[in-house]
Amino acid sequence: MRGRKATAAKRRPARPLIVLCVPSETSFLGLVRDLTKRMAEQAGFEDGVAERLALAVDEATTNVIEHAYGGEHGRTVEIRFDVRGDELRIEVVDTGRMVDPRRMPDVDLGRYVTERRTGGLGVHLMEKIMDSVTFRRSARRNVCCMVKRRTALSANAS
Amino acid sequence: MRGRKATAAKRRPARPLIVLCVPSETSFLGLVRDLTKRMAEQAGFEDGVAERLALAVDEATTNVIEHAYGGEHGRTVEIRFDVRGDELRIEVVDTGRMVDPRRMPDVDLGRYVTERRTGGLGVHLMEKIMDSVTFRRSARRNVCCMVKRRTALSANAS
Amino acid sequence: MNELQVETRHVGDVAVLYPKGYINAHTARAFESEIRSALRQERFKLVVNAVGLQYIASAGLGAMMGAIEEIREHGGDLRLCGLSESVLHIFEILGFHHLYRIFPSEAEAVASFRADGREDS
Amino acid sequence: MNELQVETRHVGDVAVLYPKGYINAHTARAFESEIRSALRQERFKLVVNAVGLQYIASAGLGAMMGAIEEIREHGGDLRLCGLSESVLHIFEILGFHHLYRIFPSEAEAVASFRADGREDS
Ligand SMILES: Nc1ncnc2c1ncn2[C@@H]1O[C@H](COP(=O)(O)OP(=O)(O)O)[C@@H](O)[C@H]1O
Ligand SMILES: Nc1ncnc2c1ncn2[C@@H]1O[C@H](COP(=O)(O)OP(=O)(O)O)[C@@H](O)[C@H]1O
Repeated sequence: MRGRKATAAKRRPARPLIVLCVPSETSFLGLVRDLTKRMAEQAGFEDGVAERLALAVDEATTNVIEHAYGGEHGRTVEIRFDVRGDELRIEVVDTGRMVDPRRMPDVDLGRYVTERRTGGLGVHLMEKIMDSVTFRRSARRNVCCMVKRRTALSANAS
Repeated sequence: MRGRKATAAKRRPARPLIVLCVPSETSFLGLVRDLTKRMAEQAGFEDGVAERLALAVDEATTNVIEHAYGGEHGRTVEIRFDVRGDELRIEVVDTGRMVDPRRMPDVDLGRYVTERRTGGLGVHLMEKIMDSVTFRRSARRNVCCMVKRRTALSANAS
Repeated sequence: MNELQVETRHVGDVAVLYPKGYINAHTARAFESEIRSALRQERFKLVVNAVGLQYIASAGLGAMMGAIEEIREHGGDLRLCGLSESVLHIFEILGFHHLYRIFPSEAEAVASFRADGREDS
Repeated sequence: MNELQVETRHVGDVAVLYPKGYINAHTARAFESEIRSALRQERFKLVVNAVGLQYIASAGLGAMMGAIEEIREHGGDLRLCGLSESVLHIFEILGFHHLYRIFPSEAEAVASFRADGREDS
């Protein structure tokens, strides 16, 4: 039962804590949301914050389904939860189209009303809710990394 | 964005539907249970059955943590949910000690009382709840496969 | 699984929508089509009574944004009531409480349209 | 996270345990130690009022099995009440309703010990 050193070393960090894979179908968004809320509560976030974290992950997953996979079913969305100290790090990972950062919108609510836009709210919400939201491409996968700290300050901020 | 044939072929079955990985710690059993219940409901099982399916998965996960990993933290338990028609197939997978089928108990409630045993109930419950429970070893992993059909008959059976 | 049911009740010339469940990218279409069906009936005074709404994601907010122009061009409005604390919080995060009038109760939301009427006459 | 809290209340010489939350391999120890603490106080007439119990896994049932011998040797018993339909179902699946007396209400469970007393005297 003794692993090689590399295995043992790999095992040490025991990260990410929790991984959930679901098919790229919006019918699983509810489940993703419920698990995220549960995770956030278990990680010590208060109810309201857990609720919003679940929304942010819902939005990120929706974007993967709609944009990265262009609505194609049967692809996989992977969601990784990692608690480090008082920081919850959630990564939403896909193997679809690369995110074009220039298409990531910069929401201006004034413009929103005058232009009567119906999109562009998801990323804006994610950024409002989380302490940080970053997108990266690695090993042909898109990773949307969202971090939230469990402090009085960040509780106010969201 | 065009995969090689092998990839496309692999992608077709889109199975298992949902995968959840958690560390080998009993503190995650509640989360496993909640997700299982949610999954079972989404797969069309009625509330009471979903509740019992969640218990069966709780028991299987507990056994992996306690027996296959001998209580060691930081290992991974993988739970795979797969809906095929009206059949829900749940696999609980670990990379720990091989299951010794001879140690799998054959519960006899009479003996249970006279011998005052406190263990051996988990596998018995799993078998009572599911339509089938099988253990197999493949690629250095232990797979506990539990199947439940969504029929009036099986609803009675559990 | 209670995903989303939307019922509409008419209170005078005001259509009150009751979304029950949650509105996300999976269910937003059902919400949108209930709004659309009010507009097809030329009902432009809408109240969304969110008392049965567990949560709303951006897809649901987009559905409202997509209809508000047409509604207001016809002299109507879409107003809200019964928002849970967490749904209200989302509206506030987005500044949507500046775009939509939000009332504590359905009675107040419905009455607000009558008040509009009086101002007009 | 409401995992498990167990309170004990004394009704005459009967100790009534109130597990609130769920009992699985993670929380069974807290349940077991509450039973143990009653036994240490030489209280052998126990009622588990499961009205706040969301669910129980085999680890929790094992905790009961592990104490029942000692309890009965001391002329006591462990009885249950307030089981939800789904918890009762688990007891029935395992045949535990033959091992434990289950009552609809706490009053009946507590009174059952008095009845025992009368039979003894
Ligand atoms: N995961 C993603 N992959 C590719 N493009 C994305 C992704 N997420 C967002 N985008 C781009 O950013 C835009 C804004 O996204 P969002 O704020 O969620 O609004 P919406 O999805 O309603 O358009 C999208 O229209 C899309 O072009
Ligand atoms: N996943 C597993 N890996 C190895 N051994 C197992 C596993 N599951 C069960 N066993 C063996 O079967 C026995 C009975 O398991 P169970 O019915 O769950 O009762 P308990 O775990 O309370 O002993 C265990 O004591 C163990 O020896």
